[in-house]
Amino acid sequence: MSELLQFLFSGVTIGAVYALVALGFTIIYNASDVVNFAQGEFVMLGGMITWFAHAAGLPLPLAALIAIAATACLGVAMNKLMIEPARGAPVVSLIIITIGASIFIEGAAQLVFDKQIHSFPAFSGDAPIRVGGATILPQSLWVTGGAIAVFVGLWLFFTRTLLGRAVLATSNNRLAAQLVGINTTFVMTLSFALSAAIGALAGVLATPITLTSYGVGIGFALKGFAGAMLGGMGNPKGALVGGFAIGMIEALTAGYLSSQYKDAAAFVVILAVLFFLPQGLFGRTSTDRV
Amino acid sequence: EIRLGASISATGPAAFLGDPEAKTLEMLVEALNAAGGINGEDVKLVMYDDGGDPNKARTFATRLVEDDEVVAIIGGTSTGTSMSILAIAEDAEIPFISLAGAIDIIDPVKPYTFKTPHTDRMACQKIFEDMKTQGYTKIGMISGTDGFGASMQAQCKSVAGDYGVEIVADETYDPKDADMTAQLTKIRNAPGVQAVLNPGFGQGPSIVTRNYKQLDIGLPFYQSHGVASDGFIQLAGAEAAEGVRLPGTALLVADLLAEDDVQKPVVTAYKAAFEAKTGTPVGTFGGYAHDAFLILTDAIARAGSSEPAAIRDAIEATSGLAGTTGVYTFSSTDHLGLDLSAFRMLEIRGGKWALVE
Amino acid sequence: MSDLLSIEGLGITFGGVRAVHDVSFRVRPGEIVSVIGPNGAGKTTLFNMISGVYRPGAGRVVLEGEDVTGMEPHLLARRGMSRTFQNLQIFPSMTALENAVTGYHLQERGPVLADLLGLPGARARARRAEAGARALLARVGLERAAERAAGNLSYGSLKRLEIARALALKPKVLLLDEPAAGCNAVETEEIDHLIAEVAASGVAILLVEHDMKMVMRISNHIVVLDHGEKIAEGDPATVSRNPAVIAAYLGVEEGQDHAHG
Amino acid sequence: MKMTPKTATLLVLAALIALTPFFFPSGYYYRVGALLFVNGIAVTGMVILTGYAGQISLGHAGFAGIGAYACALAPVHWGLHPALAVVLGAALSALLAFLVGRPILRLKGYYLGVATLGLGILVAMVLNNERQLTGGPDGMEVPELGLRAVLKGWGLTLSNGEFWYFFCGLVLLVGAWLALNLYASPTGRALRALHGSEVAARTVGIDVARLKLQAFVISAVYASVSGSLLALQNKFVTPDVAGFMHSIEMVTMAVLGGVGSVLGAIFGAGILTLLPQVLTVFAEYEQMVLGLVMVLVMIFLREGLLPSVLGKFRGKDE
Amino acid sequence: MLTVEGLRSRYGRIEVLHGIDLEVQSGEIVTVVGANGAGKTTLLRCLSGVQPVSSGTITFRGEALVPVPAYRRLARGLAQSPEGRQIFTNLTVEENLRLGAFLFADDRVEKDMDDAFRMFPVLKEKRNLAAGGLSGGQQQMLAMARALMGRPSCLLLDEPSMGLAPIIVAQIFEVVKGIRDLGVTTLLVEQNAFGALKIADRGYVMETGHITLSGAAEELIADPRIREAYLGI
Ligand SMILES: Nc1ncnc2c1ncn2[C@@H]1O[C@H](COP(=O)(O)OP(=O)(O)OP(=O)(O)O)[C@@H](O)[C@H]1O
Ligand SMILES: Nc1ncnc2c1ncn2[C@@H]1O[C@H](COP(=O)(O)OP(=O)(O)OP(=O)(O)O)[C@@H](O)[C@H]1O
Ligand SMILES: [Mg+2]
Ligand SMILES: [Mg+2]
Repeated sequence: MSELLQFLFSGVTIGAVYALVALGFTIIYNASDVVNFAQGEFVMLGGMITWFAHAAGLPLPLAALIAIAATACLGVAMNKLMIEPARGAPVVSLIIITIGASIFIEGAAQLVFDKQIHSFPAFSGDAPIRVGGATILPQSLWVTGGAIAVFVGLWLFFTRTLLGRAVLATSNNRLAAQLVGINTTFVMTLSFALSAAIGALAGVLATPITLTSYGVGIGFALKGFAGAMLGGMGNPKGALVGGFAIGMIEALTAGYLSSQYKDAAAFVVILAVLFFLPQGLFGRTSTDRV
Repeated sequence: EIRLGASISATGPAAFLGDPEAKTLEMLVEALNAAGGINGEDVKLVMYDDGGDPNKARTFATRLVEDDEVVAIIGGTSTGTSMSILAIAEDAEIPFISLAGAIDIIDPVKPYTFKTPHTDRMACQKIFEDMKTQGYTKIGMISGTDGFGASMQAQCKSVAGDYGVEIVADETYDPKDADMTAQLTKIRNAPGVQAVLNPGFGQGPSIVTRNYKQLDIGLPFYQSHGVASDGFIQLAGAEAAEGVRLPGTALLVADLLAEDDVQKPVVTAYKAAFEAKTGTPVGTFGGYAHDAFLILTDAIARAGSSEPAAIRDAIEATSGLAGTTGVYTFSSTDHLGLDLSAFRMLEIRGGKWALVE
Repeated sequence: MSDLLSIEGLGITFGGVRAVHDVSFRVRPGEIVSVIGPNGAGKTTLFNMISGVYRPGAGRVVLEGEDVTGMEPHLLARRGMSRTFQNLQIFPSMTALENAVTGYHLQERGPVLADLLGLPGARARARRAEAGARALLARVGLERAAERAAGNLSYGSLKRLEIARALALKPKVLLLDEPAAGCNAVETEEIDHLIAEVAASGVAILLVEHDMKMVMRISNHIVVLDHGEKIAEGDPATVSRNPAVIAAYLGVEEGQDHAHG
Repeated sequence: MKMTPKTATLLVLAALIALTPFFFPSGYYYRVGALLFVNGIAVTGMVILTGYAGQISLGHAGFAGIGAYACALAPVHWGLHPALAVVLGAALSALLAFLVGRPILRLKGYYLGVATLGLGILVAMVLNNERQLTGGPDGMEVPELGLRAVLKGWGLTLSNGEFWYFFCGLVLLVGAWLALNLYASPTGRALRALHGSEVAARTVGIDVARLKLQAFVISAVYASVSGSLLALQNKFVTPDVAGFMHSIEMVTMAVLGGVGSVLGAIFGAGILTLLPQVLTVFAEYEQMVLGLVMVLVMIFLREGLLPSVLGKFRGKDE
Repeated sequence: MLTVEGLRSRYGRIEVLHGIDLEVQSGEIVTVVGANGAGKTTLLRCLSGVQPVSSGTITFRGEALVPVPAYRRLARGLAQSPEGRQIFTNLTVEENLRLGAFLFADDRVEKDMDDAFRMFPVLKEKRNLAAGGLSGGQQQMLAMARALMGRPSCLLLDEPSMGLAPIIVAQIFEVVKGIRDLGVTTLLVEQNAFGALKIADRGYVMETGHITLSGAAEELIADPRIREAYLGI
């Protein structure tokens, strides 16, 4: 029993990280139908900048704030310099651009920072919390809390605000969005800023658990992408559920079946779910008629 | 001018190993030339970054041989890249000193291939030796699925029997994983387990060590030489790392070495130079590059020639050369040149390395 | 003459809403049957069910005596069914000519291996299809646009391109969903002639169109839908005088206009 | 007679393959050339799948992995001749593609992407984890193809580098020829049609599911052959060949060069093969420059390098 | 109110508008008729700013419009119901309408929406359904209603009657007449030239990127060239 509980805690810890990364994908995707493969780099920057600022003597909260703000700026710059000039390009081209951006940011990070692995202290210490014979670290709760908070924020944004609707409108039909007076350029800028900030926040919260280095971006991007797709890309609920689901599957497979093939289990589940729900768990089915 | 080549994984998944290796080589070449080179000839180092990709490594090796016309090659941060370079070097009959662990690189012995690190097998032997002394016979093992971890896992499993050690739980993790409590819980629940071994490198072992503490497993905990650097203690946290044992090299305990230790001067000099130049602490892996360069330049100096064949012969004749990793003595049947004595069993106490003996 | 296509009690619902309910009628070779009705009456949905794009919730589609209900569109195409779309479905990155050539797919297709190896047979098939497509483009007045990317053509041109592509299948049954939308009165008349010609060659035509002049001119038979149900049926003159049709669809003034026109 | 694009493409390719060696100062250039051709083969398969049929795959390296390991395993474990192992690898890849293709190809866009990604990762994971068979992450050795010796017997003596250069070049030419045949053929046209509108394609009688599957299988064979050739020429193989990064590399090469055309995609393969070799002069800036080149090409030449440049050159509207 | 002078526009290298001159007075209904591919849609796209103008000027209420980005033009009073409807298929009908009034956050939005629902009751029935599920004609109604939600002073309509039942076509034309009485100007592109000219004040005839004829609507209806080429009478 305590064994199962421990596996579940492990799943929560992993899943919360994935969910937080997956949530970062939603805004840019919702604004432009593009999966930004540089999202993982935002997570990396969140961790690395915080570490550097902290190592330079700044208090951790301030360092984290700086990291989030700086990454958001970088997101905006990426949009202005790379995405906007490519307006109207086919989606595959945009994907290649985001991959190129990811390689670029990674390359820059290893110069600006270094190639070592880093971490900073957990926010509320390392004393494990004991529940029913199993333990979980307080930082896991921070990440979980962060994921849920971001989810609630995004959910309110997309369902309750006109601006959120404008973001959806922009990806659905850019031309029409302009015709109803939506500044699509601004929407894109905003989306990149928000996505980057969420990514950096993920990095800040997760680093005490996962550690960070210039190259962790791709791994995060991949798992976050898988989580987001399992849940249904673009839907915050999907990102949250998808991320946690993958974490759980990995932990339970590692615990009960084979730790070698736990990633395989995650992908087998994704394939199985997509077989029955081609749009993921909560993805919107396209309603275009012929 | 003597042209030496190197293909190192300065980027990619093994960058934190390749990076200090590359920096070490650059530093040593600079120092050597400043001191007048080898027998008055300057050394030129042509170094490529293979990003850890064996395919790229092969191309760069070809380039070094065919285009840059080097007389010897250092490199192959990982086993995969080393195997690629090895094939080219053997074909071209150019001496090659690998920086990777796998025993396959020099076993069977190939005429032109040498290596500086201990083999994975030796690391396992060293660990089990210690376990045997402590009386542990049933252990759990958790290793990474990367090249290093997988190779250690296989070697340790194959030598465990020699030391009367039984592996009762055998788990793995992906190098990018964020939490290994599930695997560790399984190990803890394995009946009769007395100690746990985690061979791996990169961030994985740090996370495993923290999870180990989190679960309060309490059993003796062994790591491998893959994490033999100060960085590991920092990342895992001194508290979680307390009591961890691992086979390391003299480099980590430079100041604890006896005054008459033959390695003391080399180790202290390298440590001082490297830390002054890069501002980061030395680690075992940079030491491998240091030793490779040392062996090579020593051989060229002794050969008095920069003909590849002459260099090869001189390397094979190396005897009692003290490096940071150990004291090298090569022969026509031994292209590793180290024995178990080069490993020192270390333990982390109060956030610092301590010699176990 | 026997029925080519018979629709029997066809129905479907979307999220509880009955888009089409219990619609039946039949079409004979060479006949032009028009389906009219207010917006949202279920005309396009009916077409989608007949052509296999949607699987009907109820009823049967019988083609030449064979029950083809819910059959995949490409299998229906093999049995002689062809259609155009209300919402353009073209291949935008291909030229207009290539768009039309795809209509010959069933006639020109062969083993993949032959195509990969570029066997002479494969090339000859492709050439024949191309010649046919060129002739069809000329027939719909697009010969000058043949080499242009279809994505760059104007709306009206694309409507005609779809007709050409549908004709390339040499269908037995042709479903046209608002073929004259986006065309002016003169252009519409050209399409009229084309449809009449095709029907004269023995093809059964099912037509959805809001241009009443056109419908009245060329239909042999009219089926009127409203809220998914058939509310009237008959020859043009009868239908246009039907008060229910006038109220639901034509509007008083228009209805009279056409009845006398 | 006017030259068709197909003949033109093949002539250009053949001329490049035949003439470039005259400018080669060393065997290293043969090596890079051979790599370029190997990548070119994989990318030609992507042209059929992505360029013609509009289906993306983020897992094609999985098939390259099967092709590569077939050459490593079959001769060692079952005593098969390496040349037959290439065929076996291709057949296995085709079989796997055929089996998983139908369910996977029902998915669209990114969902297809994640499914293929999963497929590729599963293959890589098996190669990585089944250590007894595959040597695990450290890889395993691959036997000599032996064709060079045969040629020698016929009086044609080639160095190792030369042999692989011309051999891979030849295979690439054949691969390109097949793909170009396909383009204008009925099947090719049908593939491009379903790219534009699946519903319309179905209603003109195209069996969309089957056609997608055919494209998937064909492209899997291309990837597999490319993996085999890589393994045979390296005489060593690691699971990296099946890895995610290799999949991404294939897609990137194709899109960068212009996924709609065979020559374009091969051009892209050329760029991404040569770039790292050229960029070594930038040392630590290499990665940044690489990323930047990708971004800039896609911004300024969004149809891909070759088609955009040719388009500008001809001054013709598409 | 709206003056177009020497307007040229191109797709890639192909110019499709070769110098269009056109004028719309305040409170007028002006219609443009022309064959398929004449460039009518392109002209409207230029006016709403989603199509680049290569030369020429557009003046709207005394202000040069060309430098104004598309999304600002609605705030200036210019709304369009575009060709191909261009509704937000993934959003609900109601969300489409609200986005039509994206620029406004006052009580009038609700009132305007009620008006729209009164005009097209079927939209009210479907208000919470995804707009992509609507029938072609219903989508056309939604496009028109959404344009009206933007409170335009000048309405650009690209074939608003396309795909609509006769009874609704008549209603659309009534609406255009009705809003003229409220002071809204309309530029109407129609293939139903007869219907359009009947409600218009003036009309232009466009052929392959040129204006070839213009005049009062009743004159154009009577013009034999028009009758033969566009009205089919
Ligand atoms: N996929 C779908 N999802 C939801 N509702 C649908 C779908 N398809 C059709 N409907 C509904 O079914 C009804 C009939 O639509 P259909 O398109 O068949 O009408 P129509 O007669 O063709 O109208 P129009 O003349 O405007 O084209 C509409 O109310 C529409 O909203
Ligand atoms: N995206 C595009 N790219 C290139 N050319 C285009 C594009 N859109 C339209 N054209 C061309 O521009 C010309 C004018 O087209 P436009 O759509 O403005 O015509 P239209 O008068 O609205 O015709 P219709 O009545 O058929 O809608 C046509 O020759 C058309 O082929
Ligand atoms: Mg319809
Ligand atoms: Mg138009």
